[in-house]
Order: sequence, then structure tokens, then C-alpha cells
Amino acid sequence: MVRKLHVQTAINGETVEFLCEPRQSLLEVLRDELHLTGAKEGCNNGNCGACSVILDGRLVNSCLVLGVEIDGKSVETIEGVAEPEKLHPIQDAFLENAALQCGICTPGFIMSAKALLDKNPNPTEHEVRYWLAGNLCRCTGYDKIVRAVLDAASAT
Amino acid sequence: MPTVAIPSLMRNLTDGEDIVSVKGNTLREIINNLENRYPGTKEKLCDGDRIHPSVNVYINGVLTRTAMHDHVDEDAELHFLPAISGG
Amino acid sequence: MSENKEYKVIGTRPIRHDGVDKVTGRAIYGADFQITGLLHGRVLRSPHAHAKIVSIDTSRAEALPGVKGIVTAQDLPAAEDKMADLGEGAVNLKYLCDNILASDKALYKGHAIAAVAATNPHIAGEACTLLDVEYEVLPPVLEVRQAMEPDAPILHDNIRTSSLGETGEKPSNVASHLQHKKGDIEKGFTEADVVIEREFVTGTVHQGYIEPHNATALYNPDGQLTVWCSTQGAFTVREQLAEILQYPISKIKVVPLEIGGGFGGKINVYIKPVAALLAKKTGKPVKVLMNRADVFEGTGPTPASYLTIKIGATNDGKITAAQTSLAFEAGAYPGSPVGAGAMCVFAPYNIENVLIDGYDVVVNKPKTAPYRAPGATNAAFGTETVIDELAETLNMDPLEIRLKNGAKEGDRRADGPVFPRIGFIETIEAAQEHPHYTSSNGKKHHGRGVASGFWFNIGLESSVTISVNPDGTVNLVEGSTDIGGTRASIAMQAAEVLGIPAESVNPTVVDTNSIGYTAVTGGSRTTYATGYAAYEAAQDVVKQMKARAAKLWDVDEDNIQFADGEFSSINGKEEQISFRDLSAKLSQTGGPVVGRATMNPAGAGGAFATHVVDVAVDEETGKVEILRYTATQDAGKAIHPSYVEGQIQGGVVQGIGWALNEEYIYNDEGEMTNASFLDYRMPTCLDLPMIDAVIVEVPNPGHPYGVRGVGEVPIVPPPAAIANAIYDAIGVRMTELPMSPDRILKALGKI
Amino acid sequence: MQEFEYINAKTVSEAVTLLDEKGDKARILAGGTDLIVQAREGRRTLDWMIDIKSIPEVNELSYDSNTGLTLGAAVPCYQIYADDAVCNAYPGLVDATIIIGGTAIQGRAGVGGNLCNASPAADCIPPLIVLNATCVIAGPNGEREIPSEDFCTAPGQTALEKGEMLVSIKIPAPQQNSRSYYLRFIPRNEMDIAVVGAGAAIVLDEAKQRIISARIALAAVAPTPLYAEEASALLADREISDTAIDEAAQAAQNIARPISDMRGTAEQRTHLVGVLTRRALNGAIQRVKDDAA
Repeated sequence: MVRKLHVQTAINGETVEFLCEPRQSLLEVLRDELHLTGAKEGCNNGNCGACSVILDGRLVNSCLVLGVEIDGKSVETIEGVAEPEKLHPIQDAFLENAALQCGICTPGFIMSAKALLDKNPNPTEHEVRYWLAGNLCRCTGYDKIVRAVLDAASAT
Repeated sequence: MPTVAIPSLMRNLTDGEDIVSVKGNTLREIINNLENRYPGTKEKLCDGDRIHPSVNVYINGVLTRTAMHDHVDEDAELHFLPAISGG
Repeated sequence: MSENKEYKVIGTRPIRHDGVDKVTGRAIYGADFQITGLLHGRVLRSPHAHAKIVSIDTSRAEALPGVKGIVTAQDLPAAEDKMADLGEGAVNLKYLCDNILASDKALYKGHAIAAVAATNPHIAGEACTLLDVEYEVLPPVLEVRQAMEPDAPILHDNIRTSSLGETGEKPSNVASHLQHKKGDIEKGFTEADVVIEREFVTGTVHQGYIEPHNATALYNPDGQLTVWCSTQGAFTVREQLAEILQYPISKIKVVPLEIGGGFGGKINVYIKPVAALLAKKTGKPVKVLMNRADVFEGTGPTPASYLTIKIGATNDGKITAAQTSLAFEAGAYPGSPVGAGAMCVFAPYNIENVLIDGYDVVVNKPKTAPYRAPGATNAAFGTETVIDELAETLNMDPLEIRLKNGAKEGDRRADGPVFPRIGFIETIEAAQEHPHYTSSNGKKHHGRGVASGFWFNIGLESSVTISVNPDGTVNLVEGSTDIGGTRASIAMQAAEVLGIPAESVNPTVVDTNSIGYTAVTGGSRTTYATGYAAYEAAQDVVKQMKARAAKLWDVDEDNIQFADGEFSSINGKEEQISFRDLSAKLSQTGGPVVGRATMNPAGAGGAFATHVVDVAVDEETGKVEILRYTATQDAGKAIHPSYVEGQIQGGVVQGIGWALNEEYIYNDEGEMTNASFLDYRMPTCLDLPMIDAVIVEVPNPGHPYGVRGVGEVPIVPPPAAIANAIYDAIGVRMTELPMSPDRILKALGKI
Repeated sequence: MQEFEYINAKTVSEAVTLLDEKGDKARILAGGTDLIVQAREGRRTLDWMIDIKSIPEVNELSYDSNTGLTLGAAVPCYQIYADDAVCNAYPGLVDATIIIGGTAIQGRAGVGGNLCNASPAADCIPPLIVLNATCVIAGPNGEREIPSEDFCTAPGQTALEKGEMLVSIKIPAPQQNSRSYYLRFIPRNEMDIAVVGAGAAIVLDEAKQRIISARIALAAVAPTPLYAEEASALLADREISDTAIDEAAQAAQNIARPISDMRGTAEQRTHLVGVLTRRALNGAIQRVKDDAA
């Protein structure tokens, strides 16, 4: 059996250490080893965006990153988006716009939207749609999601 | 008297009649009376003494889970349709 | 009954109760569940579309370190060839079991053959590659017309065509034939000045929920089986497990966790019994997760179909006759939604002479499952396209012809029932008046199309309890899993009755041991039927609270009235107390108050929708762009308008996907070649405009607030509306779904 | 997923030594957006993943208006389209980097990986071919360079020999009045693999009326991305005209040898080669015309 490797990383600002097999994806590590189950597996090949996290400031699909690759890096997940007493404006906007139905894609959309607004605080509707095209939602038809992101942008 | 809409695939048993009035205060009585008048009809609607699992009973246009002994109103209109399910 | 009534909570847009958990990643979905000592299961699936299973040798897999248990169909109780009642309908038990783990034959690629439990999912997956299965490959039947040919390979030797009790003489892939007849079809066509007859083909499509199926099962030594999972109906899972495992229902507890989409696809069980078998065999909790390919290949899509539609009308646009033959692929086992398709196909129109024939046909594809208004979309694609062509031939506005023939209260459907108060006409009028329809659409290669749709909705059983807290809030316990915000829409109905804010109701979805029987979240029934139960349970609370007020004031119960959240005495004494203040006095007036209700309401009422779409067609590439979309729909009464709009928008977009690109693509061996989100092309947000959802409210007399189910009908019109818009843009009638770029190029004669 | 060892290589020579030792059971990990999926789905068997992202050379992104672009093999797409100089000099390459996968994929996937994955439908390869890119390869016997059109040899197969790895891609500085353009046809607007892709680079005369030279390349119509040599040559030293462009498109169609699969039919692809070649050429020409004189 392949030896597990030691990884030290920062997740949502906290230093975290874990052991993982090279074949374990970052998504598996987050969910199964660290019990951060906010990132979801929808396709496991980078086509749905439900596992989106921010790695060293860049949006990535955590299913397409190996757990061992995050050694020395920093990861932001949905669990780190809200402040203890206050939701992030994007989270508020999702609730106020009813931008979720089943909610399985919601963490991925929020991470993706956060990566967008961190970089471009005033996107156009087209820019929002282009940026979020890697996140699939099957419930909402995207209308309210796009509105929520535009609302969050104008609120910040 | 309750009326029963005869499914088109059973009309060979009812001399082509599509709607017939049948006496009965319960579903069982109605089906038995229908069978007396048009032999062979009960076998198509029932599995033994129960409504066949693949048949849905509509009373006045509304899907019901009526048991064979439940009361059926005097002016009721009954339909027997294939069972369906929603998504 | 509810017209012109002012509501305090109904019709407002509160934040959903489970919202914070779902935007912070804290909500626990099926796959998120953890329990100590957990093993991981993986299912081996057939690589062949049609094959006899000659032998299964598990020895190499068993020898792999970390493997703790292997199951095959041998581990299922021997299933009888009998009908099992599953609450929502009956299914043949043998077929049900064989679909869980194939016993003698693999009937589609992806058919579950065996399963392994191991210490981690990677080992379980590796063990599957070490299972040696010997197959005798048989020729597959992949298309409904091919399957109906007399010399087609036969899937099941025991299937004879059943035609309401009559049974065919020799084995056939046509499992059943159904028929609805109204009036005199020949006479109807003779009366017509114009008759149009067309053939249509639709592809196999999947619900496409983002969360794969999942299940964790645990057998305790006392025989108690617990299954944690995401499902549309915990009670139907319990029923299916009891039948498949031949296990007492009282020893099964199903715990529904949050569910990541269903659309009909999470009613049938697949891996839940497998997890239970593995848990029994290993004595450990076992979690089984599907991957995306498993979901496409191993769960029920909605069927491909072949239909003919023939409609005749007089020169003034009155439809005189309509005839159809609907052949639906059931998949590997009988049970396509052709029955529902046959009931919906001409339902929006009041037509005197109708003949409908439906055929349920088995093919070597996954057993189909419900998908949002199952059968209705296939059927409406044909009907609504032919009606568009009729309107064109008669030089009529396509909405006018619908208005002229549209069904109203008192009209009789071809399948028999008479419509109660419905709002079809109102949806057409709303579309006619909408700025979208009144705007011009004159650009080259741009087109506009309209189409309507019907879905009957269902009622079925729901149970709700409401307990009153001392601070005037209430805890609402329900059994309907919340897929799209129904905690809110159910809680709001209780809040309206109790005169308290929606936020003062705490709704909780519980397991099968903790609430009365509740049917699936499906059939557009949850806000209607469970909402109705919440209404009744709240009325029960009011009744009990009135007794407490009476006690407090020492008056007769009949002298207490309740309005706007205040109890007051109507006789003599000038007493008044709010719901909240009375809640604080429960312990001194007799103890806790718990309201309860169980419902099986009959008056679900029908749902109608009329859609308008503008498209642009790139004639060089065949690509269709959706430019603008407006959907009008009769919601009866929108409890939470945002989530009603959301249902409409989501249904429309699923319909757009079905119309333009989604389909199972098969090779000649019967292998699906696009079983991934990469190549099963569901719409992304970049493919769409905003979807304008217009809520029309014609109250349903079968619900205290007038609610009609809203979830399903919005998927029905889009394929036809888009086909009609494409015709308007490029002058070509598309009769095959999806209307993908290559098919458009072909229709244009470019390739 | 299959078991494998992970090694984080720090230098080119370390990676090359490992590749040479392990043979074809070792694969280079850069963005991982293809490799990890292939390993997970059992489409590639491997025992070793050699992560090269800690090697300085493969992260180089430098542009010089005289010598051109050096693009390290592991530079992800987002860095490319975030670079104004690259956007200005090589718009055709940028066209490809902004349509690969979604935003999250572009955070990891790069041009080098797209090249080494050697998909016939790779979006980045036609732009590299039309831009005359060369591939800098390191191996046990030192470095060598090959033209980008020779890099892919079959689906999933490259010209890399045992022990070799792609270090970087070099693209010459653009000539005066030259522009590139890439587009693909997909049924959706994002997230699909190209049904057909077409890239073009055009050099016009001072008056922007005549084509001095052109290069056309195609994706998803043959076992590897193709340089459409004859079609390109047809345009050399010609007035810009619909006829010239139609002739080039026809010549491009002539070399297409597409298959039918779940992404498109052969007839559809052949037809689209004509449409996309015209659009790519017109797009490149328009870009030159739009440039300030």
C-alpha cells in the first residue's frame, strides 16, 4: 500500500495538518478526513462546480486537486465564508433572492461568486453568467442566482 | 344512480356503451352489478376482490383511494384509468 | 373561496427556514452523513446492454485486503412474480428486485450486478474490478419502434401485451396497451376542414439532479434496520425496502437527510437495499454512493418516445378531432409514464372526438423513472407543434387558437374526468397581454413560439403535528422532504392560521418513526397536501387554544373567537389575549398543546401553463440561442411567490435542456457514450436569459388557500414552444428531440 | 482511484530523471484537470504522478516584443489571459484560454497540459500552430525544440520520448499587421469540448487590403490537431475577398477526416470546418483592421 503523506495547510485561516494518500482528492480530504462537508461531489470530473473552493486566491474544483498538492497553500471553503455572527453579503443575497432550491449546488455557487466579486466587484450580468458557467444548478434555472450575485455586488 | 364511464378497451363487453348507470352504494356493489350486467368487466378492473393495482379509480374526476366497501354517492361519476405517478 | 382575501403571511417572501444552513454548507445531505465504523460500498455494473449472467466469481475480490463483504442477487430474498403495493402505485416485485441486483439477465448497461463493502471507497472500487462475471452477450433492443417489431429480440419471456385484462398470446416487448376514446373520431375528422398529422420522436433524458444517489445502512443486532439517505419520500423507501428485503416494516427506520434534487428520480430505490444487504452481511454501517456515470447509467431517466399526432379543425379554428398513438420506452422493466402522457396529451383542449392509444414498451435501457410531469412533455411536444401548424394553416394567432379551444370548468377530458375550476384560459390571456408577446420580433433568423401544457397534480397522504412553545412560536413536524423550499411554504400556511409570522414556525422534516405516513415530495403535491395538513393541524391548535382561553376566562369554548392572532371572548366579557401570550399560559391551563392532522386531499386541481419564447438560429451552425422566455402559469394561490417563480424558472430551463441538447446517446452495443456532465449537456447559466415567470392565480377550490401544485407543469411547454420558435425563425418544422445543432443543419439541408 | 505515488519535483533534471526511471507508468502533473480524471476513471494507468509546479522554468511567463513569449508548461490559463502584453500580442491564444472549461478549470489547467494531453479537440493547439509556436522539451539527453504542429502524434500520444517532458512553449513576437483568432463550435456556450475548432493567424500589408501570409489550424477533425497547410498557402499574397476565404475554407474541409461520436457527426464536423475557418479568418482580419494604424 502506498504510504500516506503528511500535509500542512491553512484552511479558512486555520493551520491544519493531515495524512492522506496521494490518490485522495482535495474534495475527499475536506469531506472524509476533515469533515468539512460543505463542498459537494456532483460529478467528480470538474463539470458541475459543486466542489468549488478557493486555493491560494484562485477558484478551483476541489475534485481536480490532489490533497497532497495543498501542502503549504491556503484553502477557503464555504465553511469559512460567514463571520460568526453575520453572513457574507453573497449568502444574504442568496437567501433574500430565494436563489436556492435543493441547495446542493449552493456552496459551490457561493464560492464561485465570491471569487468573482473579490476580483471584479461590479460585474455585468454577462460577466456573472460567464464566470458561473462552470457551476451547474438544476433547480433554479439560474435566474435568481444571477440576480443574487448582482445584488451582492451592488450591496458591497 | 352512480354512472360508470366504461374504458374504451372494455366497451366490447358493454355493447359499445361508454357511460352506463349502475346501482350500488359501494364500489363493490357497483362493480358486482356491472359484472352481472356485462360479464367479464370485473375481471378487467379487479385482482380478486380488490381494485387491480394498475387501475386508478376516479370519483367525480378526482383520484381516490376508495376501498371496495367505501360509500359511493348516488350521483357519483366513476372512471377507471391506468395508474400514474408524478415526478 | 379565497378570492379577494387579504393574507398576512401567504403571498409574502420570508427567508426560508433552512436557508442559513444551506448557504453556510452546514446542511447535512445524504453523502455528508458520518457514523463510527463506517464501511464504503461500491456497485459493479453490467458492461453489456443485454446479457445472460452465466456466473459470478467473487473469490479474487474477497481476497483483497480491506474487503469486508460482497453481495449479489443471491443475497436478496427470492422474489415472487407478484404486484407489490408501494403506496404511490404498484410494481411487480420480481422486476423491482431484479433492478436492484440482476439475477439472471443484465438488461441495460449499468445494471447492478454485485456490490462490495470495504474499508474505503477506493478499495471497494478496486474490488469491483476483481469480480469475475461471465456473461453471454445478447443482442440489445434500443429503440421503441425496433422493440415493437414482431421479430425484435425479447427482453422478458414472460411479458405478454396486456390490454386492460386481455393478455397477448406470445412474448412481446409491448408490456401494455391502453386506450381512451371519446366521441366519434371518424366523424370528427370528416367535420374538419384541415387535418394535420405528424410523427414525433423524443430522446431519453435524465432528471439531472446534482446530488448523486446515496445511502448509509446499519443493521443493529436487535434486527433494527436504519437507512440514512436522500430521498423524495422516506416512507416509500421504507415500503420498497420492506418488499425487496422481505423485512418487517416496523423494523425499518428511514432517516431522510437533505436532498440535492430529485425531480422524480429519487422515488425509486437503487442502492438503498444494496447498502442494507451489505450492512447485514458485514455487521457494520455501510455507505454506498453513486458517481455521476452510475447515476446516468444505473438510475431511471424519462423515456424516449415515438408518437403520431393527428388533429383536425374547421376553418374558423375549432378543433373537431384529435388522435394519437404514443409509444414510450419503459426501459428494462414495464412501467413507462405513457399512462400519464395519454391523460395529458390533449387535456388542454376541449375536443369532442378523441382517440388515444398508448403503448408501454421494454427496451435495453435503464428502467425509466418519473421526471417532472412524466409523460406530459413528450406528448405536448407533438400536440403543441401540430396546433401551431394548424394555426399557421388557418392563418390564426397561435394563442387565439388555444383560447378558442382551451379547456374550461365543466369540460370533459378524453380520459373521462370533468375539469373543476381551472385557469388555462387565464394563462393564455396573461401571455397575450404580456409585453413579451406584444413586442415585435422581426429580426432575420429570429423566431417566436408559444406552447401550452397541462399536468393534473396529485394529493395523497400527508401528516403534520404542531406543538406550541411558551414564547408563542410553534414546532411543525412533517414528513415531506424539502427539495425546493417547502419547509417555508408549509410553515407559512400554519403561520397564517395561527396569526404568527412565518419565522415563528420551526419546521422540521423527520424520519419514518416520528411522524405519520407522508407520501413522496413529488406530483406537485407538497405545498398542496402537506400544506393542507399544516393548515388543518394549525386549526387543531387553534381549537385547543380556544379551550384554554375559555378556561382562563371561565367562559364556554363556543364564546371564544380567534382572529388576527388574538383570542377574544365574544360574549359579555371584554377579554382578549394574543396567541403568544396564551402560549405562555399553557402549563397553567392544562399542559402542552399539540395539533395534528393527517390528510389525503382529493382536490389537487390541474395546473396549466402557457409559454412564449424568442430564439435566434445560427443557420450556418444550427445552434439555437434562447433570447427571451416568458412563462405564465396558474398557481392557484402562490404561498411563497419567490419559490413558485423558482419552480417555474427551473422547470422551464429543464425543458430548454430537453429541447436543445439533452439526450442519452447510445452506440450500437447499447452503451451510453455521454454519461457525464461534460457530454450530457445540461444548460449552464451562460446559455440562458432571465426567465420571466408570470404567476396567474385562479384559486383551487380543493384547498383552503386555493393552492395548486406548481412544480411539474413548467417543463411541459418548452420543447414545443422552442420548436415553434425555430420554425418561425427558419421555416423548418423540427419533429425530433433534442433539436440539436446537427439535427437543425440536417433539417436545413446543410448536411 | 488506482494507487500511485506522488512526487513534488523541484528541478527539471529531477523530473526528467524520474521520468526516465519510471517510464510510461509515470505522468507529469501540472493543472491535473485531465490527468486526475483519467487516473480516476482508469483511462490512464500510472504508478507515479510527478508534480512539476515547484519547478521555476515551467512557471515562466515572459513576453518581449522582440523575442516573443516564453510560456512555462505549467502556467494556468488565468495567468495567461490576465497578462495584458500576452492579450495584446496573441489574441488567438487568449481566445482559447478563456473557453477551456469553466473559471475553476482555468485556475489550474494550462496550455502546456492541453498540449501534452494531446486531445484531437484541444482548444489551445490550433492557436499555437498558427502562431508558429515551438515546444521546448527537456530529456535525458538535454533540450530540444519541435514545432507545435508536430507535438501531437495520435489521440493522447505526443512526440515526447521516454524521460522527456515539456518545459515551455515559445511563440515568436507577432509581425506588423498580424493578428490571430480562435473559435470553436460547441452546442452550449461553455463547458463543452470542441465539436470543431479553428484557429487562424493573418499578416496583412500596410494598407490592410492584402493578405501577406496566413496560417490555419483545426481541432477535432482528425486524430491530432491539424495545420491546414494548403489552405494557408492559398491565401498568401492575395487580396482579401470572400472568394479567397471560401477557397481556403474549402481546402481546410478537404483535409478534415472527422469521426462521428457523441459530440458530433462526421458530416456536421466537415460542414463546420468550412464555417469556422471562414469565421476564424474573418475574425483575424477584422482584428488587424481594428488595430490603430
